[in-house]
Amino acid sequence: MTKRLSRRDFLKIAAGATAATGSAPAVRRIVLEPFARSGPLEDVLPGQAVWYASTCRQCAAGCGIVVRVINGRAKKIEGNPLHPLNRGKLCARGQAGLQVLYNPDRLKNAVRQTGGRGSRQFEPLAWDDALETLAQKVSSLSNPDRLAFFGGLMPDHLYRLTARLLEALGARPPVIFDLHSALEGRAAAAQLSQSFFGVPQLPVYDLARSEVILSFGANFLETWMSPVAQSYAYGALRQGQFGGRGFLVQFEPRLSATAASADEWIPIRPGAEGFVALGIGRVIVEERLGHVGSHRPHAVLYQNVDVREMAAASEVPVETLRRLARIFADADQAVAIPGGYLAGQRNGRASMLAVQALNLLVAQIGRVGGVFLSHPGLTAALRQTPPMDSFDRVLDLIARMKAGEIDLLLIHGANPVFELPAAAGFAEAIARVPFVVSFSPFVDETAVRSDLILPDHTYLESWGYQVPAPGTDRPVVSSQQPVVRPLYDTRATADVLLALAARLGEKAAVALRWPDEVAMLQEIASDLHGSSLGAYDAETLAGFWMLWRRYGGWWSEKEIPREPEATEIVEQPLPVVGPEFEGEPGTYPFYFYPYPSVALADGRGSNLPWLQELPDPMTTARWGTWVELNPETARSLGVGDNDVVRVVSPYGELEAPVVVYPGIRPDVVAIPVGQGHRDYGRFAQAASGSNPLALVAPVTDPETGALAWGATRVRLEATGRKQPLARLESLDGAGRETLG
Amino acid sequence: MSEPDRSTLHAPRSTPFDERLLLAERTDQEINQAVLQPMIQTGRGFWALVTVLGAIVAWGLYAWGYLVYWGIGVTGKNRPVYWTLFITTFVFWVGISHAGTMISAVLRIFKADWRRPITRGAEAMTAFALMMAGLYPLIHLGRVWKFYWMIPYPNNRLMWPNFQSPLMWDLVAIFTYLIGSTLYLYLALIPDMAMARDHTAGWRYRLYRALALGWRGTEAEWHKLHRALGIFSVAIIPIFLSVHSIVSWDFAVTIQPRWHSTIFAPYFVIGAVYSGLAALASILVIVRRGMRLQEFLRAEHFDALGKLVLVAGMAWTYFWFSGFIVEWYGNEPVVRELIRQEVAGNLAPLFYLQMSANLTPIGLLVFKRVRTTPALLLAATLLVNVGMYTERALIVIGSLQRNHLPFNWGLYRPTWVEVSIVAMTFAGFTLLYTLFSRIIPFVPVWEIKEGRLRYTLRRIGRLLVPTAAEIE
Amino acid sequence: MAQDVKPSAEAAPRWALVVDLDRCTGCQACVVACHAENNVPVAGEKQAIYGRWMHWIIIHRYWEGEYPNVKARFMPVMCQQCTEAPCEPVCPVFATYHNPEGLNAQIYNRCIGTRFCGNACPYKVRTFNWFQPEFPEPLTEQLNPDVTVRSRGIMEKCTFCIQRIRRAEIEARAEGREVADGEIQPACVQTCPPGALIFGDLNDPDSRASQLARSHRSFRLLEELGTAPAVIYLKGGEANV
Amino acid sequence: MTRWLLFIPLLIVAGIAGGVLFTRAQVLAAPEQPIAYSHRAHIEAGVQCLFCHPSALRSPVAGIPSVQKCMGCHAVIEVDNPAIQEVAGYWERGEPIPWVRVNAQPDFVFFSHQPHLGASLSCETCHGDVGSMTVARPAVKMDMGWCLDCHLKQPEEKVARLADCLACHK
Repeated sequence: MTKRLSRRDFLKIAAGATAATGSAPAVRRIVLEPFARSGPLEDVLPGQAVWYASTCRQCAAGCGIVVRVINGRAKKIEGNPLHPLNRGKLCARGQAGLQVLYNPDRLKNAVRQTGGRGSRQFEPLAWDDALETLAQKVSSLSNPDRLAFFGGLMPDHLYRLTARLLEALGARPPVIFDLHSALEGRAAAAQLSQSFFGVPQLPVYDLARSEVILSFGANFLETWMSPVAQSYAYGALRQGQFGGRGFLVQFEPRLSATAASADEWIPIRPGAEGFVALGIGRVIVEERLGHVGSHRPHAVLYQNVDVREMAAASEVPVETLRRLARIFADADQAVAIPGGYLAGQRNGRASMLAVQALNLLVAQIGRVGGVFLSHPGLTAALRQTPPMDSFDRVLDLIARMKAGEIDLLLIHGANPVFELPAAAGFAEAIARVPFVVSFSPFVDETAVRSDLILPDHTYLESWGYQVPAPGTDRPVVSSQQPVVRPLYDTRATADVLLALAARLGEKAAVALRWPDEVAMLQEIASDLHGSSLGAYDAETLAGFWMLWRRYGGWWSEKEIPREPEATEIVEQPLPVVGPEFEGEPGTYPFYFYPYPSVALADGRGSNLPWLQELPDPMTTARWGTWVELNPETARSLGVGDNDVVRVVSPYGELEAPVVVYPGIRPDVVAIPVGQGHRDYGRFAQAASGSNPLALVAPVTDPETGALAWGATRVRLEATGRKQPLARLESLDGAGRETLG
Repeated sequence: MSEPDRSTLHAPRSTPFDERLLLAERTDQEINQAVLQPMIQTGRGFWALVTVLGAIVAWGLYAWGYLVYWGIGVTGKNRPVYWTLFITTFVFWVGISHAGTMISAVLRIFKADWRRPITRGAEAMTAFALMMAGLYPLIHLGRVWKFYWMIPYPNNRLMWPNFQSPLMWDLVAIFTYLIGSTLYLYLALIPDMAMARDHTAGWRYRLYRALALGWRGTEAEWHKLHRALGIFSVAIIPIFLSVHSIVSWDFAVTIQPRWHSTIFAPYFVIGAVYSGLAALASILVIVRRGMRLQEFLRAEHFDALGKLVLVAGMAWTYFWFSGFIVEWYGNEPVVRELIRQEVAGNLAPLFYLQMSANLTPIGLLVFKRVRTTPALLLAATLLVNVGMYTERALIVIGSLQRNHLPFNWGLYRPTWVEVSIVAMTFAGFTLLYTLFSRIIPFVPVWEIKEGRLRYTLRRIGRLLVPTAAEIE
Repeated sequence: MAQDVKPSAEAAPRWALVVDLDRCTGCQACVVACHAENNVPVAGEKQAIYGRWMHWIIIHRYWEGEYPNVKARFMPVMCQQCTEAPCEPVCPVFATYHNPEGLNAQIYNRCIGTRFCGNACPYKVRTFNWFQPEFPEPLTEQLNPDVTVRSRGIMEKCTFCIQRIRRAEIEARAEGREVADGEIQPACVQTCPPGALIFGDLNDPDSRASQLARSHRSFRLLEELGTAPAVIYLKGGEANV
Repeated sequence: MTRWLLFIPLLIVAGIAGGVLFTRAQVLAAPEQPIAYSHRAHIEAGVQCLFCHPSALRSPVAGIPSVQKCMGCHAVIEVDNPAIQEVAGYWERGEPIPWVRVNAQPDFVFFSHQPHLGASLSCETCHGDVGSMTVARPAVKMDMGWCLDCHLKQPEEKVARLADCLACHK
């Protein structure tokens, strides 16, 4: 519980903001209709729960949620049972959303950092003054190009707004980057679809109805893409009505929780996923496996692939490749998934291409139990989803910041100082920017380095909508509405931008003509009004708007399949590209494998006590960072559980206790991302841990420009110190179920 | 009354007769003085001791207060080790309390004559040990003020305690035993209180007068006293057996591996007797020195006591072995793990300490020389109690660290709070005993005199002939 | 208290929880759901290291084999609501007892903290409030009004979300109908993404729970101890039919 | 001297009795309310309990009427009454009236009005003749014994459920 006096003092100001909001009538003013209840609100009984539908913003998946509200206080978050994406289910992080809302370390009002950046001395600021300062800063820019906007996980409407504003001002579009998306390879996946199917839309893999699934580094039961929907599908796959229980093979260097649920885990050399895929494809073509008739059209893909080489390069025996090829090709429904870890390599695109090609090879594209794209339907109009910016755009921004070409930097929904590889030098770059404004509701590492913090509402207090990506078997939009009245004197960033535009006048005011956020959303939602597809429709716009919030979004009643067309890219041979790693194999013998924590994701969950205390599924560790080593590696290093080792890469180093982990290659060192916060609230700071991004090399896959976060080598040094790790499991128990 | 001539009291006298006759020569007056002197004359050493003990107790009370204020979390308990040093020490004290009644009641019934000078010390030990034991259920709860919920009393909520629970059996048994043994102690005290009353003045006079309940020593009174003592000595034996059986059932009725054992009741009882007798021996040796009672507590007593300890020790060994062999042969996975830990694991140090501390004394006490040399006897018996304490710790804490699901195993580390509180009860016991010995005649004078009547010197013709009479 | 009343003449249900290990992915969603629903406090790192955490449901992870042929399995373990509960007879004050619906009840305000039940429980699913739990403002706003906030010195454990059962029963009674199968969903069951948890009445032979309980995959944890748990596990790695 | 000792037990008994009576008086005292609201006046005016406390029928809590509800009538009735003007004051300021709760159960008790009204209990059974109270005060000491009193009198087949601890403890 580290609390700095200065911060505590300023938190005292505007205390009692909570007091007024408690009474039920207050809530009635903002939330017009509860979820799944009709009739006038006089029916809302004191002490009785009312459920409001909204959208989860803990990750980019966009699951529908319902929130239990009693006397104007949110008490519990559950999945929205009507929502076709997550069907009433919700993951751990989604459940913990309440602690974002009620977090004791939230900013209670707009603040200015007195005593310079990083001083952590804040003084409250009236919103008008704040807006005035902002407007003045913007208008005083010598050249609109000197304004930059760094965005993270933004709701679609806000991105739309920002993009329009910047366009109107003549500035460059916002730079969008968040570590979680990078770790799950969204950018790369989108680009792959672009080149493979001709649309930048994330593909959906029909796990529920598939018989054989080859997952290449896709931890789709933990954090990858849309984990809740995928877990739901997994349940159906295992004990579905068909009676079979599917066959799941996981290729990855470290046995993830997904691999634990798989029927087979195949530890392959990091970056060699593509080789395995190519090998399997080659076998299928050679041996004319499967029942799709001739493979001649695809023979060209594998013309310069040699199975033995592939086997050698990936360290997967040829027999295994042949066996899996047979299983994969013979299945009626089979699908291969290019996961996030592929994208984290410098041969990311090549690997993902090779994996996706397998689906084409066995004709599973657009098939039941194969891969397809979510049908946009009417939601096309709303789909201005933020492009998953490739990392080199971020590097470019950093360069410009360093060169002093940026005078004003706005940051929303991202914490680049924490999320970017330290070696990328964002922390140094931001110091070169004269004026920085953060919209974070929390004082995080980046907010501390800004002059102005204009806290946004937390997602349970704010409006918005999101088109889920990758989405599901039908057009879906998730709508977001406040379930409680804002606790503090915070303000929706969308409203701030609208107000800013109004002050700036001219083109900006024209481009952003809406009086407020809600008006904008109403207008956008009206595109869906009057469709026969929808699960509901209303006579009037007002009625539609009401249902839109009551249902928590809009989606089509029935499933609308969409068969993507493969582009000509699959008519020339597939590239065979090997991985490259930063650091001399001699001095840095181990592959470094950072992975997103199931509890904390990329670290944005680490200020929530529930998630801090949440055991990691595999190591059952909490509240800290640890280093996973193969028992053999640990032995050779002379360390055991809880012994602290120093992990050194060419770019940095960190120290953390060891977890002897049976499910990892001896040449790989895995560390979960998420801990190591210097700011971001008492719970984040209380946890003993360090940020593995200190080690990551800021290199990209030249093809996609995505951050190659898995392309670093490290070495290990025993420190001789011990540090107990908060593990659920008894180490003496040694992972046994019984002594039997 | 006149000061006794001390020279006569300590003059070394060579006598051809059996040393039981030592006292035969003494006048009642002399004996009274011999007992009362050390009570009334308290040296500097005594006060020093009292201060030290008092300090320890005070510190322990602070620790207890700290525990009550912050919660059980300040102890080293965790999941799954929910019971630790407190329960261990509780069992230990209950054990100690056993020998007292055992000695005086059983020996009284069997009319074992050598018991006479040591009964009171034994009974006092019982009473005080039980008081210490009685503290632990309270401390153990943390929220001590909730204790009364265990006491059955009529209430409008129709709530009663659960008499299925061994803890309730404990409550009943221990209260009964405490009351029983205290009364027993007091009964045997009355005549001596009267004696003390007649030889003291000032506050002691007033105190003894109150305690003597106007005892005049008439034939009728003596008769009643003997009746009462007779009844008590019979009645208290089943209680003393039941108490420790019940304590053992606290463990035996659960399905916790190693606790779940049918031999626990007799095993605990014999263990209690073993440690109790040993404790008594140690105490007697110390008190004898401290209060210059050499004349009353003589080699013959220690010899007899030593023999008893020896027997108890052998019995304990037998029970331990039969328990162990069954566990080992049964080969139940968790118990196997526990045995492995004791033999070669992290419990090994405790285990070997326990075994050696319990078995060595048996070897030593075989020799009469050890039994009759106070210093050696003291060493041996102290060793026994170290052993028995460790044994209890192994049973309570050791077993709890392991259970059916290896995932849930745990480790326990004691904290300063627990250690201080345990120290408090040891100091408290000693303190009570020390004060007691200064207020109450440590040697039951009337019993001695009674015994003395059996051995008299009769002049037959020219010789003095020792005779033994049957009394009672 | 519950002891001195006559057995109920009403057809009492026997609530049971079925855990399909073949579906469980160890994702921990149930754990947070439980924390949120039942006001389960957070212990903090120092206490967690020393085994003082408070989760009512934990997911055991078992290793099998050695690299590279290593497998890991998950097993959610919560209070097994035993029919022959070892924790019940040892409580001196009836703070834990068997209720007419076969639930293993824990009455917080009656608990005096002997921790005897914790020793007696072979599954070690009971957690103890070592200190007064902390909810820094405004985290208190999140506390569920249907569940007591336990103070220090009190044993607690999974209740099958008794408050949800009660709510459903009261509603059903108000509408003069039986509680429908699947109408009651404890927080963990409600949220479990792969649908590994199924809650229902064993006395109703048609309920989904009792159907699954009859499956050849079903087993109970530490069955040999004879505690007759109401939590039924379905073996993983096998198809249902 | 010994006669003196006789007083000690007497004192103890007296102390306990006094304490009991005092606490009881405390429990049953009428709390200080921000506005001198008279139940009697309203009942006499023919207002039913459920008119202002409608949620008792369908919800755990009977609920305190919102200021809105008060103004529903008092926009026209008794407008010149100073107490009513205070209410109007709250209405204009848009504040809720900080009523002090009269009957409350501790945190570890689960109580819902709904089933009790469902079992056709009348308000008076537990709240006493509020109609005769100028300022509402607890009619009985709502302790466990009092609850059980009634629960145990219920029909045979219900008793087991109603006497179960979990029926009222959460």
